[in-house]
Amino acid sequence: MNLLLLIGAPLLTAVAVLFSRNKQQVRWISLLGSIVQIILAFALLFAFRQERAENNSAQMLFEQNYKLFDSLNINFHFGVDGISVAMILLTSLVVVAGVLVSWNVEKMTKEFYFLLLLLGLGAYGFFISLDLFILFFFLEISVIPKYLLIGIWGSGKKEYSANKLALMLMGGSALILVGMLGLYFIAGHSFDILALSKTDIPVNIQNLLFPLLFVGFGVFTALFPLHTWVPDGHSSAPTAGSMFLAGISMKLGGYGCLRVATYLLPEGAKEYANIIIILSAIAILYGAFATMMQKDLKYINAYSSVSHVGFSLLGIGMLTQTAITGALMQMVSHGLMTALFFAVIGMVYDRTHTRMTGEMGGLMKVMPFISTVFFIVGLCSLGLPGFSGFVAEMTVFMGSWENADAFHRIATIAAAMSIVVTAVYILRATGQTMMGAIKNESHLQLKDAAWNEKLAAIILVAGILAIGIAPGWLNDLLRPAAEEIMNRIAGK
Amino acid sequence: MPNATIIALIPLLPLAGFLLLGLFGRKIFKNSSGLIGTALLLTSTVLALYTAYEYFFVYGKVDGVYQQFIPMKLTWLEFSPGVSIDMGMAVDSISVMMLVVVTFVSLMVHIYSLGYMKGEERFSTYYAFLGLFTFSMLGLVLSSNIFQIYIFWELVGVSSFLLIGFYYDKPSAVAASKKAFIVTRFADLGFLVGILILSNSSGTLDFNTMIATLTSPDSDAVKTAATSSFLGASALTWGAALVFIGGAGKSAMFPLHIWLPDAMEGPTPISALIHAATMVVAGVYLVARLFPIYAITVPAVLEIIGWVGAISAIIAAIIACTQTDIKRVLAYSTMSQIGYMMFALGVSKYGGESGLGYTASMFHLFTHAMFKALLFLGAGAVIHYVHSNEMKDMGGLRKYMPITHLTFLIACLAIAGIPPFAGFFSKEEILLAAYQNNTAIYWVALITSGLTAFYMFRLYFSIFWNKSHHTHGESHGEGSFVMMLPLVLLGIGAAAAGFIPFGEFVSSDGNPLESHFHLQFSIAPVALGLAGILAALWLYAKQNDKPAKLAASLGSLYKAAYHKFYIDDIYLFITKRILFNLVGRPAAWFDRNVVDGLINLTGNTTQAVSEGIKKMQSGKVQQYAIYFLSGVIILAALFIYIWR
Amino acid sequence: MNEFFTLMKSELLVTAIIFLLLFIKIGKGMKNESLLSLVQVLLLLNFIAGFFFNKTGNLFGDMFYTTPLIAFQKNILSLAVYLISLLCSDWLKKTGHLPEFFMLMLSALLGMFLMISSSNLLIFYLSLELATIPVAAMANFDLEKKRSSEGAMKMILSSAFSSGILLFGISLLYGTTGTISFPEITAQLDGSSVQILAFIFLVTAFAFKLSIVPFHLWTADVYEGSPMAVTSFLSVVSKGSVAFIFITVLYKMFQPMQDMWYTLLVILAIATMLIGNLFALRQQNIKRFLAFSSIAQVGFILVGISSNDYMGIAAVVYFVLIYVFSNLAAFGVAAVIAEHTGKENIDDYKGLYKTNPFLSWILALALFSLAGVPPTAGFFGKLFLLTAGGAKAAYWFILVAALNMIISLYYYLRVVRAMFMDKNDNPMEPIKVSPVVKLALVICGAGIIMIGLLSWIFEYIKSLH
Amino acid sequence: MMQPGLYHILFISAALFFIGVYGFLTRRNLITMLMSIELILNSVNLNFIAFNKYLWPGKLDGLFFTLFIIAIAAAEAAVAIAIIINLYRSHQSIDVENAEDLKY
Repeated sequence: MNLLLLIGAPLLTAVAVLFSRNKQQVRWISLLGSIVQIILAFALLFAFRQERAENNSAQMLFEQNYKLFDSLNINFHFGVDGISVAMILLTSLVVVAGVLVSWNVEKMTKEFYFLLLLLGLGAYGFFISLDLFILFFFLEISVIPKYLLIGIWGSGKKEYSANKLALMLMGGSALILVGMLGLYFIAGHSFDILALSKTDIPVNIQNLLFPLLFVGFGVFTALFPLHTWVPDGHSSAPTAGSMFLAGISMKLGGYGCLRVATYLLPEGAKEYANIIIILSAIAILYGAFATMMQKDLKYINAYSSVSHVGFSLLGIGMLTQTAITGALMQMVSHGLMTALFFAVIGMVYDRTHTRMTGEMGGLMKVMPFISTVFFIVGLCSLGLPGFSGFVAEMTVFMGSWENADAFHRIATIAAAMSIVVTAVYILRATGQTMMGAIKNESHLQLKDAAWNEKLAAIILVAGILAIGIAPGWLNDLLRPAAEEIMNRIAGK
Repeated sequence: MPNATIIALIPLLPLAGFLLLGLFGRKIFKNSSGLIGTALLLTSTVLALYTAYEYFFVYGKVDGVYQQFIPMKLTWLEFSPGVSIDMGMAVDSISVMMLVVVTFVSLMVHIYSLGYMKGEERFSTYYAFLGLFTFSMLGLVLSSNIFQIYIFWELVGVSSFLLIGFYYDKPSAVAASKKAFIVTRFADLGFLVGILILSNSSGTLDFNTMIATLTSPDSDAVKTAATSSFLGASALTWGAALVFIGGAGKSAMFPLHIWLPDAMEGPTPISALIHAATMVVAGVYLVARLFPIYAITVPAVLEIIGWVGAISAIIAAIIACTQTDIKRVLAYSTMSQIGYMMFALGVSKYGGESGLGYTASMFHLFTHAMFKALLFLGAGAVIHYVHSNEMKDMGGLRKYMPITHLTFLIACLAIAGIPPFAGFFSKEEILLAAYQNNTAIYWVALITSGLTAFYMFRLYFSIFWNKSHHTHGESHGEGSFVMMLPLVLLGIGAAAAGFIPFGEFVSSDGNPLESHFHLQFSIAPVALGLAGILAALWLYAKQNDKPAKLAASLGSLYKAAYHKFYIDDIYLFITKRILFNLVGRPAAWFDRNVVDGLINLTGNTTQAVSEGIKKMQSGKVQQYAIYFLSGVIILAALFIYIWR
Repeated sequence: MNEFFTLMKSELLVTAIIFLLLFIKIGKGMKNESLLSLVQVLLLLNFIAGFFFNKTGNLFGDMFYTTPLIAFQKNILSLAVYLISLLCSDWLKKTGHLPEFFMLMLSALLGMFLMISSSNLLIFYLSLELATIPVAAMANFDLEKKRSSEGAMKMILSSAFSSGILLFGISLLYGTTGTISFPEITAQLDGSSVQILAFIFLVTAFAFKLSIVPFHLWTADVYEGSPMAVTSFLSVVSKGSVAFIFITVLYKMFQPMQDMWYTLLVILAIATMLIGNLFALRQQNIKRFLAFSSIAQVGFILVGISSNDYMGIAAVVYFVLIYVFSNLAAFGVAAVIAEHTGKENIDDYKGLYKTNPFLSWILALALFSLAGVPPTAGFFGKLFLLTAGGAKAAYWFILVAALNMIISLYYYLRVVRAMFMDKNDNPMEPIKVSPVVKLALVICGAGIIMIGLLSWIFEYIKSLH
Repeated sequence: MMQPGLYHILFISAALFFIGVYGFLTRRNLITMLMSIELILNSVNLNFIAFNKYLWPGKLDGLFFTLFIIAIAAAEAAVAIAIIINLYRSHQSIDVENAEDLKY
C-alpha cells in the first residue's frame, strides 16, 4: 500500500479544516479525517501482516524512494517495519481520541484542529521516513504546533511551559542535527538509514556521535534529567495537547533513540548502555516517588509518564531482543494509556474545574463511566495483567534479566520496585478522587461523559485491552524488527 | 484425558457473569443479577464436581499414581524460543481439589449474598465482582505456567481490592482496600523477581519443565544456579525464597499479615469467600505447586517456610484472644490456621510417608475452607442481626438464632480440633507430621491449638451466651432461607469432611497415602483443646469481670497483643515517615528545584549576560569605532603573531 | 560591443531606470501614486529581464566579469528591491521626494551589481562606495525625525572610517603585490605579515558591511533610525550583495590563505551568532530586534561560507534568497503596522492575532523561517548552511551554531507569543492592508513555504557556477 | 642632501593615519571628525603614490587609485556634510555627544 496516503490524509484534512466555514464543520471534518487515518492504519497493519505471511522477509516493506535534493543525496525514502506499523496504529488511535475529546473547544476552533492535525501529520511522517533528513524534518514540524497548542489553549503558567518545551525540544534537535550531519559525512554523504545501517562506522566516531543522537532524542522522550519539560508542558497543555504530547511526541523520541541512535551506532550504544540503564532506572524510581507527592492530577500523570517512559529507555539500554521488544511495547502501551489518562483527567477537569485531588472525592457516585475509565487506566499504569502495561513491563523485565551480571539485575530489580510505588500513588489518586465521600456539594449535579468522550475513551480502552489480553499480535509485529536491530548490535 | 472444554468452562462461566453484569448490570439486569451470577456459578460448581469425579475415579490413576493432565495450553506471549507465557490448564489432584473448594464456597457465598446484600444499591456490581474474583481464583488454581499463576495472582489481588472497597464511600473501607492491595503488591514484587530468577535458571516458565529441570540435581541448570550465589545464598535459594514471599503476602503470613484484619471492612460474605476460604490459601497452594523444588532442591527455604508458618500461627492466635471485633477475631484465626498449613508444608518431605505434611496441609486447607467459611457466614448472620461487629453488643443470641447458633458451634468445635469434626482429622495429621520432622514446631503448634480452642469459644460464648440479650431487632428473624441454606450445607461439610480419606487422593508425589490414627498421639491436642474450651467457659459463659482481671494481670503482654504487637505502627512509621517524608518529598523537591532549577538557570544566565553586555551598544559612534579598531588590532595580532 | 550589452545588461537596465526617473524629476514630474506604480512595473520588468541572456564573460580588461551565478545573485537583489517597493508603498506614497528616493536606492543597487561582478580592487572600491553613500543619504530620508538623521550620521561616519581602513589595506596589498586585479593578486600572495595585515584590513570592510561582530555596532542604531524601507533595504539587499562578493574575494582572491581565513571565519561566526542573539533577546523595538536577528543570521551565513567549496556558495545563495523573503515579510508587516498605527514596540503587538490574523500569520511564518523551523524554507536554508560548514568535520562548530538556534528560537517565539497568546485590553484596531502590500506579503509567504519544498530551486542554484 | 626613501614616506603616512584615527576617536565636533577621516584617506593616498613610485614604477594603478579616492572622498564629504547639516537642524548642535539617543 502507498505510504504517502498516511501523510496525505492528515494534510488534506488540515487544509480542509482551514477552508471550512464554521466550528461544526471543522469538528466533523477533522473527525472524518482522523477516522480515515485509523482505517489507513489498520489497512497498513493487515497489508503488512499479509506481506509477512507471504514471507516477504525484507527489512522494510512498501518502500518508496523519491529524489528530493539530489545533489545532497536527500530523498523522500519511506518504508515501514513492524515498529513503524505499531507506532502508526498508536498515532491514529490517539489522534481520533484527541479530536473527539476536544469537541467543545470554542476558542479558535479552526486553528486548534489545524495544529492538532499538523501534529499528527508530523508523527506519521516521522514514523515512515527512512531518510534521516526527512525524519528530522518531520520531527521538527511537530515542535511549533505543540508550542502554540500549549501557549494559546493551555492553562496555568502556559507561556512559561510552552517556552520551556519548545526550547528544550529545540535543544534536543540541535544535538540530533549535529549527530545527523556527522553520520552524513562519515557515510559518504548519505542520510539514508538503510544505507547507513550497512556501513560500518569507526568506533571512535560512534562514541562521539551516539551521545549526541541519543540525548537529542532522549530530550523528546523525557530522558532523566532532561525531563523537566514534561511536568510543566503536560500540566499546562489542553487535554488533547497533553494526549498528543505524551501519547505521540514522547514516542518520537523513543523511536529515534532506537531506530537512529542505537541501530545505526551499535558500538556507541554498547559503550554507553550502562549509563542509559542507570539514568533510566533513576528516572523510573525517582519519577514514581516524585509522583507520590503530587496533588495535581496532571502532574501525577506527567511524573508517572517520566517513570513509565523510563521502562522503554531501560529496555533499550539492556540491549537484548526481548528487552527491546518490551521497550517498544511499553512505548505503544504508554502511549495509549497516558493519552487515555489525560483524556479522563480532562473530562474530570471540565466538570469539577479543579485538578487538585484534595478538592474531589466520591466522583464514582456522580460519574460512574468516567470513574470506571479512570480506574481502568490506573490499573493499566500500575501494570495489572489484562492491560497493556503489564505485558510491556514484564517483557522488559524478562529481557533485562537475560543479562546475567549483577549490575543489570540490580538495575532490573530497582526498576521492578517501581510497581509497588506506582500502586501506591495510583491508588491514592483513585481513592481521593473517585472513592470516599463527596467533598464538594456542587459535584452532586455533575454529568457523566458525553457521547464523544465515551467514544474516545472506548477507543483507547479497546487498544489497551487488545494488547493486554492478546499481546501475541503486537509481539509478532515488534519482535522481528527488534531482531534486525539486535543483529546489527551483535555485528551479524 | 479430561475434557478441555468442560474444565475451561469452570472459570469462564464466572467471567461471563462478570462481563454480563459489569457491562449491563446497572440497566438491564438490575434485579435479576444475583440470580444470574448464582446460576452461572452453580453450573460451574456442578462441572467442577463432575471433573473431580472423572479425575479421581475415571482416569486419574495410571499404575497407582495420580497423573497430571494438561488438556489445553495456548501460547499467550513468547519471550524467546522456549520461554513463553502459556495459558494452560493443569489438572491434578490439588488443582481439582481446589476447583471443588473454590466453586463450592463461592457458590455458598453467592447464595448467602442473595439475602445478605439484598437491597444494596450496587447489587449487580457486587455480583460482577464476585464473578471476577471466582474467575481469577479458578484461573490461578488451574495455572500450568508460573507466569500464568502470577497473572491470575494479580487479578485475584485486584478483585479482592474491589470487594474490600465495595463500600467505596466509607473511608475506612477505602483505606483497607488500598492497604490490602499495596501490601500484597509488595509481596508480589518478591514473587516477580523470584519468577525471573527461577525462569532464568531453568530456561522455562512452564511448571512441569521447571520442576523437572530444577529437581534433577545433575542438570547443569541447577549446577550453574547453585554456583552463582548472591549474598551467600545460591540463586535458586533466592528465587525460591522470593517466590515464597509472594505466597506469604497473599496468605497473610507474618510479617506481611497486616492487611488481613483490615480487609474485614468488606461485606462479610466477601470475608468468608476471599479472606477465609480461597484467596488467602493461594500462598499455600503456590508452595504446594512448587513443592518438589522446595523439598528437593532448596530444603533450607522449606525450613524457613515452616518457621514462618509456625510463628504466624501462634502470634495470630495470641492476638485473636484479645480482639473484640468478632470479624477481626476470625481474621486472626484464619491467619493462624493458614500458618498451620504453611508449616505443615514446611515440615514435610517429598514423597512417600515423609510427605505426610503435604497431604495434611492440603487436607487442612480443605476442611478449613468449610468451617472458616461457615464461621464467617455465621458471624455475618449475627452482624446482620445486631448491626454491630463488637462483642459487647452481643450475647445470649442462641435463643434468637438457633440455626446460626448450632452451625457456629459445629464450626467452633471443628476448628478447635475436637473429634469427630473435620478440623480434628486434618490438624491431627499436621501435628503428627510436625512431630515426626520438627519437634520445636510441634510444640508451638500444640500450644497454638490450645489457644485456638480458647479464643474460638471465647467468641462463641460471648456471642451466644454471656449477658442476656437486651432486646432489639426481634422484628426480623435470624435471616432468610437463602442465608440459612449455606450455613447448613457448610455445617454438614464442617462436620463430615474429616472422614474423607484424603491421603488417597492428594499426596506430594501422587502415590496414595493411607492416613492412620494414633490415638495415644491425639490425646494431647484434644486435651489441650478441651482445656481451652473450659477456660473460655469459665471466663465468658456468664457476664463477669474475670476477663478484665485476667487482662490486668497479664498487663503489658495483653496490651501488646491487644495492639497486635504494634506491627501496624511499625509499618505506618516506615511508609509515612520514611518513604513519604524521606524519599518522596525530597524527590519531588529535588525535581522542582534542582533539576528544573538548573534548566531554568541556563535561561536566566543567558538573560543576565545579555543584560550585562548591553553597554557595548553605547550609542556613541566613536566608541563603535574603538571597538572596530580593537577588533582589527586583535585579529591582526592573532593572525600575525600566533597562527602564523 | 554586443557583448558589452549582454554582459552588463542588468547594470544598464538599472542605469536606464535611474535616468528615466531623473528626467521625470527635472521634467514636470508626476503624481506619487502613478510614479510609484510605474517604478514598480519597471522593477518587475528588470527582475524578469534578469533571467535572460546570462552569459559568462568579462569586460574592461578583466575589471568586470559575470557568470550565470552572478546574474542570479543580481536577480535576487533586484527581486528584493522590487518587493521593497511594493511593501513600503504606503510610506513611499507619502514621502515628498519619491524620485530621489528611488534614484538613490537604484544607484545603490547599481553599485552592488558592479561590486558583485567586480574583479579589480579599484572597481570594487568604487562600487562599494556607490553602494554605501546613497544608502546613508536614504537613511536620513525622514528629514524631520531626529533619530533618522542621527542614524544617517552614524552610518556615514562609520562607513567612511571603515572605508579608510579598507583603503589602507588595499594600499598595503598593492604595495606588496604591485597589482589591484584579483587574479594577479592571488598569484602574488606569499603570506607575508604585511599581506596578512592588509587582508585583515580588507576583511574588516566586509565585516562592517555585513555587520559582523565586533564591526556591527552601527547596525542597530541605523536600522532603528532610518525609515522602514531603508532598513529592509539595508538588512536584505546590501547584506546579500556583500555576502556574495565576500565569497568571491575569499574563494578566489585569498584562496592561498584559506586555512587562515577559515579560522578567522570560525571566530567571527561564533562571536556574531552569540552577540547578535544575546542582544536580540532584550530588544523591544521591532526594527532593532530584527537588526540584531539579522546580525545573528549573518553568523550562520559565515558558517556556510567557511566550507570553501561550491556547496558553500550554493548554500549561501540559497539562504540569501530565503532570507530575502523571510526578512522582507517580517519588515513588511512591521512597516504596515508602523505606517498605520505608528507602533514599533513588540509589546504593542500583543493580541494582534485577534484583530489582524493575516498580518500575524505572515509575521509568524517569517519568524519561524528566520528561526529555521520546518516546514518553512528557513529550515532548509539553515540546515544547508550547517551542512556546508560541517564538511570540515568540525562538529563542535556546528554544535555551537545549532545551540545558537535555540536562543534565536526563544526570541522569535517572544514575538509570536505576543501576537498569539498574550492578553491585551486594547489591541490594535484592524488594519486595512492595501492590495499591493497584501500581494507582496502573500508573495513573501508563498516564497517562505514553497522555496524549501520545491527542491529544484536549490538544485538549480547548485547547478550554476 | 639625501633623498627621502620609501620608508620615510611610509612613516609619514602611517603617522598621518594614526593622527586621523586619533582625531576621529577623540574629537567631539562632527566636522572635525570628518576632517580626520580625510587625514586617513590622505595617508592612504600617500601610500599609493609612494608604492607606485618606489616599488612599481612601471604601472600607474596607484596614481589612478589616488585620483579616485580623492573624488570619492569629496562625494562622501558632500553627503556627510549634508547629513550633518540636517542633524544640526534637528539637534541644534553638531556635537557628536548630543546624538546618542539610539543605543542598547
